[in-house]
Amino acid sequence: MQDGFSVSVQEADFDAGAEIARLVAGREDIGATASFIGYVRADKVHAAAAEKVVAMTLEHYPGMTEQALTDIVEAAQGRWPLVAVRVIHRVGRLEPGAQIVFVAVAAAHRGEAFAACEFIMDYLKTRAPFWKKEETPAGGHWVEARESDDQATARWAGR
Amino acid sequence: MQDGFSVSVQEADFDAGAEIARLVAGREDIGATASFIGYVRADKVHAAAAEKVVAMTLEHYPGMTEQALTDIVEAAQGRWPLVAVRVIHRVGRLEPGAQIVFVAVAAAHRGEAFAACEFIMDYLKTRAPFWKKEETPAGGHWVEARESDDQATARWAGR
Amino acid sequence: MKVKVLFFAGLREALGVAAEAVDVPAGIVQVGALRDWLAARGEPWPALATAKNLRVAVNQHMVGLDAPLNSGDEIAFFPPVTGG
Amino acid sequence: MKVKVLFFAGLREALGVAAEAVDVPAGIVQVGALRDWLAARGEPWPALATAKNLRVAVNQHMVGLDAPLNSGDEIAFFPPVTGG
Repeated sequence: MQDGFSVSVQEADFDAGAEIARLVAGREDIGATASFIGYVRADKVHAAAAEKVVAMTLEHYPGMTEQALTDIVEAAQGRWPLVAVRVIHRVGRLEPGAQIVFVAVAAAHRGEAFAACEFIMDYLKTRAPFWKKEETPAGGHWVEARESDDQATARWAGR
Repeated sequence: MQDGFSVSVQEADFDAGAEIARLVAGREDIGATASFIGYVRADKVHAAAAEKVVAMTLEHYPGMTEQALTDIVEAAQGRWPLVAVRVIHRVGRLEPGAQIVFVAVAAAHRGEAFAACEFIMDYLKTRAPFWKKEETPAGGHWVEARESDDQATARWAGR
Repeated sequence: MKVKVLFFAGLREALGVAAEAVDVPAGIVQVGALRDWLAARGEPWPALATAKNLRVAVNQHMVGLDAPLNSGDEIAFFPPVTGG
Repeated sequence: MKVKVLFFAGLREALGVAAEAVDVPAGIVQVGALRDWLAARGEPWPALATAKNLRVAVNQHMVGLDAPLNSGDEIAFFPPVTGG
């Protein structure tokens, strides 16, 4: 990928502030960064204790994940004039409150930064090979894909 | 404003990563944060040296600024179920690359975090009493408001 | 009726004043009329009437030129905002 | 024709296998036919045919069930993704 554009799949946590600062360091043509962080939720706030999420294990398809994320970032570059993009997705076992995913987009103007950041997240949700298994006191189960995520991806097709 | 929601107008710089971390600290019901940072650009990349922005001075209307930002955040809370919001706007003299504005929104799901973050920025751009004066080697001039900013605000009225 | 009038940014520079205590003549009961009365005071005040897309706030809330005036109000005139 | 077949997440658990080298009989030239042939091998393999919204990647790119097979391909079957 082009300089300034990168994706990582890793077990380690990340420092969002440092990642954003790295994207804009030494540049005077960036007017905007839009960033997203996804976190493990303990889920339904009023759920019974047995339904509370104790941890989430992220499985992925090594080899394909980086390629899929790269394809998504390049699709965003094809749509908007972007200066830099950083995507990080964690794998392994994560507890509630933990950071899962990070997307930051730097551009001259805010419109394209916001749009590209949301576009990357929407595609990541339906096209990048990651799977979540929730662990509750009652046992473990694989998270079902949400139809709303397919709809979120589909709305970009018409634009 | 409600706990978790705050706005600041200040000369001091801010640490975006620390601000986001503070929003989510100790919470297990946040699935998403969307953040925005605006920066001083040296402007048109191919401009003549005399047109390059050497610095930008941000003037504001003390007293009204905090109130206007608070009103905008409360309008966002009225539209989406948000867990926490942080808005920071700097004033004074800033050089290219400097951070000007920060908006972070925490919510259960990404859709409302992205929408509220962009909504707050769009309203801030047209409703919060800040004015930019650009300083170039050829002199200083007040930045003209962009019609595209009014359009960005107007599109929320229909939603 | 006494009010406080404020000017910001380019308008403040063009008028050469940031704030002024004004005793408004009877009969001037709206923000737009106040602007016209101020603008009629000779140079450099006509700049207030010709300002493009003039914005107004009364007591720190943006309003239209038809907003009513009350004694003790803080009225601010300024160009379209450009922060963010 | 020899290919490598991978399974992920709930499908991997249901089938009890993560990866398998397969010698595909002549006549099976599409991903969908490969799935049907694998699913016909008795328990627990029918789970592959009944999986809801089964997704397929050939050589690490998502494709439809009508995608062609070539010797040496890496074919992955998995449920809809749920990362992010």
